[in-house]
Amino acid sequence: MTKSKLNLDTDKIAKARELSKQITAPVQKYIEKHTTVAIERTTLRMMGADGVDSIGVPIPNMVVDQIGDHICYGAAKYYINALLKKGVTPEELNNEIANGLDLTKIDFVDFSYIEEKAQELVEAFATKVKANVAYRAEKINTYKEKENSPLLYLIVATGNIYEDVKQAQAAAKQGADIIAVIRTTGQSLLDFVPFGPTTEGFGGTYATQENFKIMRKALDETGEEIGKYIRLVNYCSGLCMPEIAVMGALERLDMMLNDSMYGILFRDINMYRTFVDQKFSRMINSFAGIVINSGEDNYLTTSDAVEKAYTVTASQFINERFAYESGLPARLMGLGHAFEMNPDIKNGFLLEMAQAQMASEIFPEAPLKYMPPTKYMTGDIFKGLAMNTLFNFIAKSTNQGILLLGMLTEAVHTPFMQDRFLAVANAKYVLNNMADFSDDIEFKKDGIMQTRAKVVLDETIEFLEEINKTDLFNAIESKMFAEVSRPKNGGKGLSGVAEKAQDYYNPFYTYLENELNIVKEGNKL
Amino acid sequence: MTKSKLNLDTDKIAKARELSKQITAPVQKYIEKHTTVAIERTTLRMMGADGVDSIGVPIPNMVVDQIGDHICYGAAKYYINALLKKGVTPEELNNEIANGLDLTKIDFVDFSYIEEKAQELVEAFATKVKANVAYRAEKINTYKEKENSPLLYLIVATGNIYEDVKQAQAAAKQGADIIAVIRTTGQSLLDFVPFGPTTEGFGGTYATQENFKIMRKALDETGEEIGKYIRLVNYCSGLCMPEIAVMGALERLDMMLNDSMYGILFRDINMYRTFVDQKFSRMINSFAGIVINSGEDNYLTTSDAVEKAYTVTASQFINERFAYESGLPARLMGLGHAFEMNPDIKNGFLLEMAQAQMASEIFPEAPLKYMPPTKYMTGDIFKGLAMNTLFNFIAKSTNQGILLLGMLTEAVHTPFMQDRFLAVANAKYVLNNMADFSDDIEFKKDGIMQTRAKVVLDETIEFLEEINKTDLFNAIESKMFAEVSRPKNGGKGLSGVAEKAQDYYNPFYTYLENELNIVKEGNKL
Amino acid sequence: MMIRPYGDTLNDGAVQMSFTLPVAHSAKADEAAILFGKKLGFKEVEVVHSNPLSDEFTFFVVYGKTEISIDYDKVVVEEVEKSLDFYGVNNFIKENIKRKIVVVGACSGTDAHTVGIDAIMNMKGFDQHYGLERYPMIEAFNLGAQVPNEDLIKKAIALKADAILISQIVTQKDVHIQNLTEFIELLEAEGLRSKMVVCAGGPRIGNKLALELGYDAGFGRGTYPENVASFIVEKMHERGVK
Amino acid sequence: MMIRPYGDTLNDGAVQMSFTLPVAHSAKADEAAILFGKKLGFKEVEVVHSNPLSDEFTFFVVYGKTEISIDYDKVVVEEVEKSLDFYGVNNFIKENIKRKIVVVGACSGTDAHTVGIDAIMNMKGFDQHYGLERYPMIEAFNLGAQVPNEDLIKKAIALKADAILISQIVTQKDVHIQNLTEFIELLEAEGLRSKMVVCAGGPRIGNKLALELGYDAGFGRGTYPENVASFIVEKMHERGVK
Ligand code: B12
Ligand code: B12
Ligand SMILES: Cc1ncc(COP(=O)(O)O)c(C=O)c1O
Ligand SMILES: Cc1ncc(COP(=O)(O)O)c(C=O)c1O
Repeated sequence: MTKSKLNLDTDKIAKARELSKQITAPVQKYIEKHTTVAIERTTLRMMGADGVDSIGVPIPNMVVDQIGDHICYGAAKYYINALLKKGVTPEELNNEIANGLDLTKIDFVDFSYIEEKAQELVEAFATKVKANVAYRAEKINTYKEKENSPLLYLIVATGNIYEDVKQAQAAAKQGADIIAVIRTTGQSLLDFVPFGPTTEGFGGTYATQENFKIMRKALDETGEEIGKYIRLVNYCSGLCMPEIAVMGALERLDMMLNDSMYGILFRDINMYRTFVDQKFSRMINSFAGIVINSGEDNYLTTSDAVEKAYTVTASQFINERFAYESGLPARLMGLGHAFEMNPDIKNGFLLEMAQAQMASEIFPEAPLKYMPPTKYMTGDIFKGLAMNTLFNFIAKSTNQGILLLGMLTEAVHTPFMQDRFLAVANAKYVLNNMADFSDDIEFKKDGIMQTRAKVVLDETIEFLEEINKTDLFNAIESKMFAEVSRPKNGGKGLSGVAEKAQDYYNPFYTYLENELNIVKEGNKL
Repeated sequence: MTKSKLNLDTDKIAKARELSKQITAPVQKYIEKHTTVAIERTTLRMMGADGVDSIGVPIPNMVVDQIGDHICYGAAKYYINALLKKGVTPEELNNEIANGLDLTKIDFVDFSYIEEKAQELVEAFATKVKANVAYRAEKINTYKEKENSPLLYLIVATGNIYEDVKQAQAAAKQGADIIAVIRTTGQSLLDFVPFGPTTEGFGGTYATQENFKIMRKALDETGEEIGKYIRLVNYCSGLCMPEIAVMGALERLDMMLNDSMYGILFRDINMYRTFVDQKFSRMINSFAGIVINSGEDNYLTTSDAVEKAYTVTASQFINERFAYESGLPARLMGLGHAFEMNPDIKNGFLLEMAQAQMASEIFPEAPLKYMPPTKYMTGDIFKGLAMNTLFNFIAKSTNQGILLLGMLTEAVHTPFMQDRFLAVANAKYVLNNMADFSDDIEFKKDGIMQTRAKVVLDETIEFLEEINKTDLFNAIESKMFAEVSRPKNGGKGLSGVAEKAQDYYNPFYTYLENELNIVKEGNKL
Repeated sequence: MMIRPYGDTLNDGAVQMSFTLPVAHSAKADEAAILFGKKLGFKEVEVVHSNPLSDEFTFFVVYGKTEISIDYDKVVVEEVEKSLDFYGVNNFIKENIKRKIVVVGACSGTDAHTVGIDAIMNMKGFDQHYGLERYPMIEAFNLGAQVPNEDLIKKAIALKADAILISQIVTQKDVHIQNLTEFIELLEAEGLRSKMVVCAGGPRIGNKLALELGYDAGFGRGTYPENVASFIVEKMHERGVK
Repeated sequence: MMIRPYGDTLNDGAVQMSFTLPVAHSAKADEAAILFGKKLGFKEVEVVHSNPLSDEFTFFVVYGKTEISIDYDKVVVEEVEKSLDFYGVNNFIKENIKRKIVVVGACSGTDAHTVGIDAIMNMKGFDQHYGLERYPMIEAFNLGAQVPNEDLIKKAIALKADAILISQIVTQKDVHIQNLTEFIELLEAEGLRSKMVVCAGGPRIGNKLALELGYDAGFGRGTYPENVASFIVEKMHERGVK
């Protein structure tokens, strides 16, 4: 560990953490009392519900639709009951559902059988996921020294999974450690997950379990060829947040974009829906050893990065707290931030460095996800390249964990294959050329950088205090984040939230709570 | 002034200076006893000898040829005698010489008349040059705050003075502070200065007085338009070193590439010739307030920049000493160095920064000239741009005086207009974005950078000690610099050196020695 | 006047290019890059750099010189080159239209990039240029992002819009063209096309393209609010709208 | 197989360009850049960036898509694609020529760039590849830089050279072509052309160009000593030199 450069007041950091705890507490209470259609579909998927009917409706959606209001009891028992009553495998059951079988029309067996079968299904699920975790751990361990530090993260975004594969494999060969398959515009607002391999997306490719599988296989192959474990990323975000988490757990994804508030603020998804969904999604990610990437960078695409830097830091604290509450350890928290200041600012580099260093000192165990310049990128690709160079410089010298490589054509098009190559080449050059720079310098006491970090931390605390006063729901409504207002009962997906019945039953949720040692808000005192 | 970052041992620095003094002392003795055809031609030019005959031979060359061996008495008295005897102006005399007049065929007037006329000519020359110095000082002062820091130095190299003008004016408008007109390949080996405007050069344009005038005028115009004083650079180097100095003094050039050993090592010009010429050239530069740029960067185009870093530092000390001996103050010493390490070196950035910082701490008053990467530039213009970005970063953070901007197409062609623009834009972005970075950091005690600087300084002293032991002439012969051997009596131009007679007469040399307070080696003790 | 690119000498025709070819890196690949350059009309082509991107792709940096030139005098731009400023626009409306005009804008389809349309419409504006909401003579309604074409038209009718502004940022697979075309067709189907000034904008949208798609004008990167405001009011005046 | 550039989809024909036009920065200039791109054969051309370089010049960054393609199967490279290594070359000489061969090299004319020819000839070599001086079966003479063509020929005769290597780095205004041509003419005038293997090299020298100028081969950027050594010995063998 490098010693502190910023000389931040540790009491203040503790204070911010305490405030976040207070801020998230009422939300946790709400979360515990509710389930959503997405959570139920997720639970169904964990048991093996999969596939689509003749018009493309996914089985989990069909089941949840059948259950309707009764999801307050949990969907699990309906599906398990059917399995038992019909004496079929999940695959067989899925077929029957596709052909019109209505699960609510089946009489219930004795609950003890359901519990017993649940045990078996939970185990089957857990075994699969644990095997994935073990496999990943072994590969990463074997190939450790080939990894870049920070890990180099590259996106593919052709819209066609097969083209994505080509580009991803090329990127991996060029030196990428992480490949993110960007998701098509609009998918986050779908209240179902499309099925099968897809070749038609705009600005990205549909997240489907089959696409995950195709890409996973391709990256494993290339990984073996070059002797490296290539991490795969997708989006655990939008109206299907937990469902995608479970698909990722099963297909051995390694990272997921997964933020506690992104959907609310940037996709106008209802806040209650989002908070409830994100918890379960994070429990799954945690169990599957998947690193989450939070989305603080998004604030800066609309707000000014200098003025609103504190919103980023505040959101990191909140994301951290929500993550802890979902059993996610710090080593899986890819908290986000970004290099988004106007390049014309005098000493902008120092402000960026202070911010990045601050994140790294406040969250020393978290593999921070550092996003490249996007907003101030223009068609001047040569200037863009220079900005990316300084960005890479800061990433290395502030010890970031995950380096999302900037594209010189950011303002022009989704990346060309050559753009990606140039980005990797640039990062490799910079990271190696100034490898130990950070260790070789100290920041001047009360200099520009120390002062800046102090100011931002103070502003963060002030902001968290305000939020705490009004409560998080009201804060979001009153435009305190990202300069947008999201009414509590507005946005998409609220109708998919249901209060849990007293005898709500979800063996997977319970299993994960135990596995992850999650103490319920209700049991805390 | 920023305080020391490297914590260098000041005794060692003093030691290196003392060694350089010892090293240059025997050379000074040699210099004092000799003159050269170039010095005599220079003296003639100072009196007004100019123009060419019908086949293009310059008047100063004709006169020196006529005088032959008698240049040991100095050419001045022949020219002055002719002026007096013929009662003509220099212009008229030049015409007569062009038409065949032989100065050695004219009887001498009484020497006191010559001395009196000399006084008048010296005064005329001095008045002109002083006016130039005053004009420059006033303009720089007026337009001070528009200057970049470091000053941005751009080259033009079309081979055609009129194209050069276009490109230079565009570069100035884009933000250049300094324009260097690169000289055509081969000119340094000509033992005469071409005449008139020229449009045919390879990789550069001929240095002629007319070309100087044309470019000076163009830059003055653009300067007035944009409210800035644009500095003009040329090459005071090669077999006509002092002649070009005087042309520059008359045409108000502001900087001159001028190194005490460059011609010897890189152009195979005889060492005695070079040492004698460089002294007079520097006296003129000093008098004209012209900043010299030494050529240490050239070592690194053939030697390895990591291994042979000490040769750069040693040469800086030697150049400094020679410059002092020519009456040149530190503020006019643009000592050279370069960013030429292999970009693949781990921590190469730190080594480069240590080297640049070291130069800046050892020569705090000198406006150091920092050269960009050239050797490791390739056709990969995108990588080249990244290297230039880090180079600009170091230039700013180590307080360099003169920043020679790197071209992304360095390995491809002499700069296109757009290449130059991209270079300025990059420098402006970097310099502004991390303006006060240097002030905001400290170097770790005994870290990589401090250690590196210490090692290089130690190696420098060791190297200077070796040179001192064998003497500079032998050191050059035995390949100690730039990995080339230059025999004492080898190379071009030795025949142009002559031992001064007892009554050698050069009123301009004497005038400058007095003006510049130069203590002769002979008078020192 | 015939013009061609300038590297370091007038008319040297020098151009820098970079591209990827779907072939393995080899001397043959370099040669292919040169031939491709020649086929584009370059006389001299140099591959100054090439390197593999994978076993099947190679990246090239190429410099070429061409004799191809264009006649600059014949270049026509249908661009609103001059523009009234904030005050000019308001005065123009007062004098010529004599009532407040209504402008409705959105980032339509699935496009969620609001920053561009906000720059044009919001109070605050962009780069020290006030947005349309601040114009006393304009009633501006910014519907935000991801607005379906049908909703946009409905809203425009309801608000009695004089002008509609559509922003399109995502252009991959020409999604913007599909979307912009659909909008115009819907508008025509409603018989409203001639009643409203309709402008498109976005970094990849040019005036030419917009005209081709049936819009009154298109606005690209670096547009300021007054540019489009000025176009709208002059167009309305030209059409005799009161 | 017809191929064209690949941006992010096979055959999209995407190319990045940058260039300067000798006109003032304006919307008209942007349009001129687009027209120029179209004239080069691009279907879609976007000026993604433009800015003034002075009152008379404008710089453009352009992306274009073209349908122009080339037939990769028909691409011919006259390149020494395979090459013996250090040991291979020495063995080849021992077995086939059975005596040491003499190679003379220089950077000729006014060109002072020695690093390239040194990389090929000096003991130390380049990038961990030994230079010709280190080859037991080669006697290598590096005459250094700025060697006039006449001197080089004289020296080659005196040393009984089997091969001559010429390096040319400065290419501005085609000075290398003048110089290389002059050399071959002098060599032919001396009646020596067919007696020696003559190679040219330098970063802007390709095999094609060298062949055109009458050389046996040309070697560009990234050449290693064994590449040219290998070529020389095989050529000598082919010519039946003993
Ligand atoms: C900020 C941003 C985002 C933010 C948007 C936040 C928000 N609330 O707007 C977020 C993070 C949400 C986002 C998401 C995505 N983005 Co985005 N994003 C950008 C980014 C970085 C900046 C855009 C911007 O704000 N520009 C600043 C404004 C002021 O400029 P402007 O939009 O050009 O507007 C000016 C003019 O064009 C004009 N104008 C614009 N509209 C109009 C309309 C009218 C009528 C008029 C007169 C003028 C006008 O006036 C404005 C002022 O001059 C660009 C990259 C870049 N640097 O350009 C990518 C970029 C636009 N995004 C891109 C993509 C692909 C996406 C995603 C689809 C990625 C994904 N799969 O998840 C998503 C999906 C969003 C969706 N559904 O549309 C691509 C588009 C590629 C393409 N050409 O198709 C880009 C180019 C990045 C890239 N290289 O991949 N993005
Ligand atoms: C180092 C250098 C210098 C040094 C040379 C020192 C020395 N002793 O060699 C110095 C500082 C003296 C110098 C001076 C000049 N230089 Co210079 N220089 C360079 C530089 C930075 C590197 C060249 C180099 O060493 N490359 C490394 C070697 C290993 O590569 P290489 O030469 O390509 O050789 C390889 C292959 O090409 C091949 N090869 C080369 N020759 C041969 C021969 C044979 C037979 C074979 C088989 C292979 C072969 O094998 C080698 C190994 O792979 C280049 C820019 C660059 N990065 O390329 C400019 C560059 C070559 N110089 C340039 C210019 C213009 C000049 C000057 C004319 C400038 C001036 N007006 O003062 C002067 C004049 C020199 C002269 N009279 O020729 C231009 C040339 C532009 C052009 N294409 O015409 C360049 C490209 C810089 C630029 N962008 O302006 N230069
Ligand atoms: C945390 C997070 N989730 C999701 C996304 C993408 O969301 P969507 O799929 O809604 O476009 C982003 C945007 O980059 C993000 O940062
Ligand atoms: C000090 C110095 N003088 C002169 C030159 C150029 O010399 P020449 O004109 O001999 O090519 C250089 C090279 O860049 C130099 O550094």
